[in-house]
Amino acid sequence: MADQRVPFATHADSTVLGADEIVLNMGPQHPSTHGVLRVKLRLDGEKVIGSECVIGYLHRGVEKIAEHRTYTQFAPYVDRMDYVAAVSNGLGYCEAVEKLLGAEAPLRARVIRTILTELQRIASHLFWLGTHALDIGALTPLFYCLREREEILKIFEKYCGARLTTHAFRIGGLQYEAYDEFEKDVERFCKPFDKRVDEYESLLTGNRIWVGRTKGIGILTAKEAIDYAASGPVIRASGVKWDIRKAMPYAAYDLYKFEIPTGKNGDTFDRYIVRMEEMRQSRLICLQAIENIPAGPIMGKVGKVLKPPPGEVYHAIEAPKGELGYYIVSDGTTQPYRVRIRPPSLINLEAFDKMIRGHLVADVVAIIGTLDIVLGEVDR
Amino acid sequence: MLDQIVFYFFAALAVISAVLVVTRRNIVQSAIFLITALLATAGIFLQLHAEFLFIVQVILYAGGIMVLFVFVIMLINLDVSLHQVQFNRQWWLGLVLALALGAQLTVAIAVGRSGLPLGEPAPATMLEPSTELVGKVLFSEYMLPFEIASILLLVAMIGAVVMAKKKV
Amino acid sequence: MHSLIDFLLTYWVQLVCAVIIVAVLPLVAGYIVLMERKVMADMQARLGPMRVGPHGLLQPIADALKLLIKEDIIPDEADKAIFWVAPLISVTAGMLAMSTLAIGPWFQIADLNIGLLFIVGISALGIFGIVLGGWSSNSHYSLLGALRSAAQLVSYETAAGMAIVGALMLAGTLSTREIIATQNDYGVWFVFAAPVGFFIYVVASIAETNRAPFDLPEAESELVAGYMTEYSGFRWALYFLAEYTNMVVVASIATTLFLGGWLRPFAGTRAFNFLDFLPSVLLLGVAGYCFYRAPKQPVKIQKMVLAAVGAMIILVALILAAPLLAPAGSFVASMKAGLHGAFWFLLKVGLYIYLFMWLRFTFPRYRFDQLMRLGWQFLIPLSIVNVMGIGVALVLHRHFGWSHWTAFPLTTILTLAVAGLLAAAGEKQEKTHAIVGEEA
Amino acid sequence: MIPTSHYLFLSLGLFTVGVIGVVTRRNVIIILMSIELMLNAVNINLVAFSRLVGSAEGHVFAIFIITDAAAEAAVGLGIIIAFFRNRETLLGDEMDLLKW
Amino acid sequence: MPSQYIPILIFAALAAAFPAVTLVLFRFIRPTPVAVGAKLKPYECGVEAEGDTRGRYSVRFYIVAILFVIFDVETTFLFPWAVLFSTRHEGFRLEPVYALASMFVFLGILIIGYVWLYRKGALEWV
Repeated sequence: MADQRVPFATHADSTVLGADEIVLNMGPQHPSTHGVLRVKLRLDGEKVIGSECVIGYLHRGVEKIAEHRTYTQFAPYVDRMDYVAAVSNGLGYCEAVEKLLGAEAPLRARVIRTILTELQRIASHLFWLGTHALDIGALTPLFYCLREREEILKIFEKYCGARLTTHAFRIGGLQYEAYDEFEKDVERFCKPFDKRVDEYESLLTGNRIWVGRTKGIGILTAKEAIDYAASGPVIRASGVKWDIRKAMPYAAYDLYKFEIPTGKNGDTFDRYIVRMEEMRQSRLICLQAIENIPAGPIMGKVGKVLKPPPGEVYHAIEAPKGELGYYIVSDGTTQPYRVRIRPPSLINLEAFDKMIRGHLVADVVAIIGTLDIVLGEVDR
Repeated sequence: MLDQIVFYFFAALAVISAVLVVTRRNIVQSAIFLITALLATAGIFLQLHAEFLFIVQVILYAGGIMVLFVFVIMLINLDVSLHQVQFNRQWWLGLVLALALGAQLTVAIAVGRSGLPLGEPAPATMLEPSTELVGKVLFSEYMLPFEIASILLLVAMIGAVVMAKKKV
Repeated sequence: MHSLIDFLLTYWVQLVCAVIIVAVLPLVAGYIVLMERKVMADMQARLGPMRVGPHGLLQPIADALKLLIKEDIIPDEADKAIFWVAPLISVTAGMLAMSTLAIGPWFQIADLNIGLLFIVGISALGIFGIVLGGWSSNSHYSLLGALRSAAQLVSYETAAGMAIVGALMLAGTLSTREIIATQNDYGVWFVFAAPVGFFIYVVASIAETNRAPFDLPEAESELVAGYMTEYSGFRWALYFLAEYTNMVVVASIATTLFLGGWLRPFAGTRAFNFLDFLPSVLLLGVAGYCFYRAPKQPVKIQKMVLAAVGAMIILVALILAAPLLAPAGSFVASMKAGLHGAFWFLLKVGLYIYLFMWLRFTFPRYRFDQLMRLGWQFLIPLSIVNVMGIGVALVLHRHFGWSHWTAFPLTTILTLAVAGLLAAAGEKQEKTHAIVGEEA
Repeated sequence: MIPTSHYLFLSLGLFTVGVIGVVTRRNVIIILMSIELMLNAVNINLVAFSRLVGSAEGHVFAIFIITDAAAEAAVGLGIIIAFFRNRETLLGDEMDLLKW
Repeated sequence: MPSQYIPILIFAALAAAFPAVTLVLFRFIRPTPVAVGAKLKPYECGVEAEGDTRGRYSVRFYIVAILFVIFDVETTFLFPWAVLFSTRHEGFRLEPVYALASMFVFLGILIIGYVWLYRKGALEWV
């Protein structure tokens, strides 16, 4: 293609060499945008002077689909949003509908839900750690992380037959009773797991390159984090002690003791440390929970056909990525009138532009990684 | 025999590349041919038993200075200059004068060849071992120029950085 | 005709070496890739390639065939001629650099007066292949990769050159052969006399070969594939070949200059002569493992291949052992220097490359500004100080009669102190630069 | 054996090509490259004479010339960059001001 | 031509010919390129590239190249010096103190330049 431009015309406004901006498309098909996120970067040399996220490449209209399904039928769809944390998605939806129905799952079901959700949190964080390290160039942690995650997926598989999109919970409780060796399996995974976390930390935390790549990168102050309505590890790393598990306990979290790890600087390193600590805390919750799983039914009193009274409900849980909220409006029929999902990845991604300004191209991937976004959830 | 082949090969390569350097429209291609010309010259140095100079030519000229050229070319938008007139208005005058200069020098060499003491070269062993010999000359007789060269480099470095960094 | 025969008679050894290098190098590169994948798999609790041949032993050949017959794509907007030539430049420069390597006392194409400089200088020309390839592809990622690569190569070349100067001051020659001979005379490898220089060279050589943690030009998570983004099929394979050739080259330079080249450990000490048997024992061990694994292979042909590999290794072991067992003075015994030299040289090169791999799978990747800072603000000043330190040590030793044991450790400690100062200064600067924050 | 005069003719040829490049081309970078060619031609002469008399002094001079060429290229290209970012052009005949 | 270089010349020819010849020969085995359209476009993560690729990039790269050239020249001067410092050829070895002093002056000037660059911030990438 011959260049038809008039000489100098494009550069008439720039007087300093190197002041030209380059527009670089990172994604949708890029190895480290964690899916089909497209980031349009405006670069000066390698420095980012502006960015624009283009999303929607994975849009499937999940919220619209909900309006044409019954409450029960829609439940498996939510698994496809955050596909690396399907159990948490299901929990949020089931609890939201239960709230709408005015029903509550029995204690035994809630404890098992808690265990599975915490295991899912560990699995999600492990996957995040592996890919984040890979983005920053450390190849090896990914495989160790996947090795551990595999154990969790095996537990899921034994419990409900599926590994990734589990659809583990039912509205009103659980479909499946915990299998015979459930406690033993969870214990076998959790007991040595803190050693494993130490192992990852020994690979990364003290490493000069890792620290150099993450400290001071993508800083989000506490005020900014609140202004952007960030949630989950992102806001906690900025020093805000905000965890829905403590603030508005759901499932059986009020029964267990655990800490909310927080960071100070709100940079990539702090988010990393916070997530590592969260894995340890999740392990503790699991260990506490399996010690005493109360006996009793696993299904609450909900009818065969779910027909919630007209009204609306918002219910949020602390998903691995942050606050996952379901806002459901019922018009009294068997199908929801409107389902609105608050995906933590999307809201956290809002802060992306703020975080990468002034950093280099290499930091962009670090920051995408540290936000821990899943495009299935961002685009829905 | 082999000497001749090598010399004429490199000489032809150098001259052809040199001509291409000044005639190509695309600066990147010019730069590539300049690299070829410089490497061919390095070959001629080798043929003249100047081993150390050969490798200095490769490292400094082909591997150092030309990298600088290629960088600058890549830093500057090329497409603009591709569509411009490549030769200046008085190019014919320049060409004639340059050729006249060339002819003059040719005549000078051709005529003066008999007068100059251009006899048989000294034995090649006098130029061995190359590195040690060059070093010896450099660090004994030409010590002062050597130190001054370092000042020249210092000045060049400062000058170039000031030029390039200058904010307008 | 007559002159041709004369010519061949004079140069047959060198010509055979040349042909062997050109023919075998792609294969060697392929097997280094296999080794890398196996090492990576081992470190990551996996198995690596297992399907093609026993333990994936034939994988490189399959890969090579696949790459050779892949569709050849040249992008529309590329500068076709330059796109075509660029990978060839890289490969040729890398290969040509091998011509003065002394792989054992026998195996060398030419022993030059400027030997080491020849390797350094010629391999530095490979940069043009990268820059031109990235430029001609006409893609943002390629060009950014090429510029990064060029900037990185040139930055670390200076540090590597200075580190080499340090070792050369001890050797007093540029000829690869004589450098090794000097280490033999001193009875100590230069890595012990100039450890700081060796450290600088290791770091710089990793950076020069674009290996992790300095693999920014092809950082797959940022620039997709850097300067190679638009290359596919065989052209891509040529870049890969160039990269692995360069790895072998820098490993060979390090081996020659710092690790005693083809010398056995404790080459001068009689008490350690039993180490002469080490090559054979080592190889017999490997062969034993092959035979142990052979019956466990799932397919019959794999069993046979693995057994054949074991037999070949035994053969090599026997060849290496023969000169030791033959009566002194016989022809067979005289082959010891050549055969064992080559073995030790290749072993050291292999270990050096293993070090590269080890680092690659352990460390995250530097960011570009950190990389440049490390090069310009730490390695280059340190390498200058290193040269000065070795000079001082030599003068103390030669002129003031200090012993080796005091002069060299003293200057090494001083150099390390300077390194500490530089690192502290860098740390301080990094802190001030750490927070880039909002840009106006 | 190649007579020394052949080297002189080769050098002459390269030098003339360099001069032609300097006086006819408009692009400043090509002009600088032509200057490199001229310097190179000089080096060939020096080395040829060095070979003739069997002394390394010519080599040393050639090394100094290369050093000089490096300094010249660095400063010259620095000037070109400074010029380019002010005038957005690479044409030598538009370099018509002493100060900008 | 020093005689050691003759095999190197031949090797150079082989090394240059090998990849080129392989590339050309396998053209007969390879499937004929049928790539059209998007396959021949430069990679930009699956979308159309915006702006001019052959645009201009940061002047930093140029400063690095300048510094490299200068330092490269200095290193090249150091090589013969290093060799002469302890060469075994008779009559070439420099008197150690003289050699060291001369090189310290040379390196000292270099270090002055380096310190100036450091102060000026020319060594900083960002």
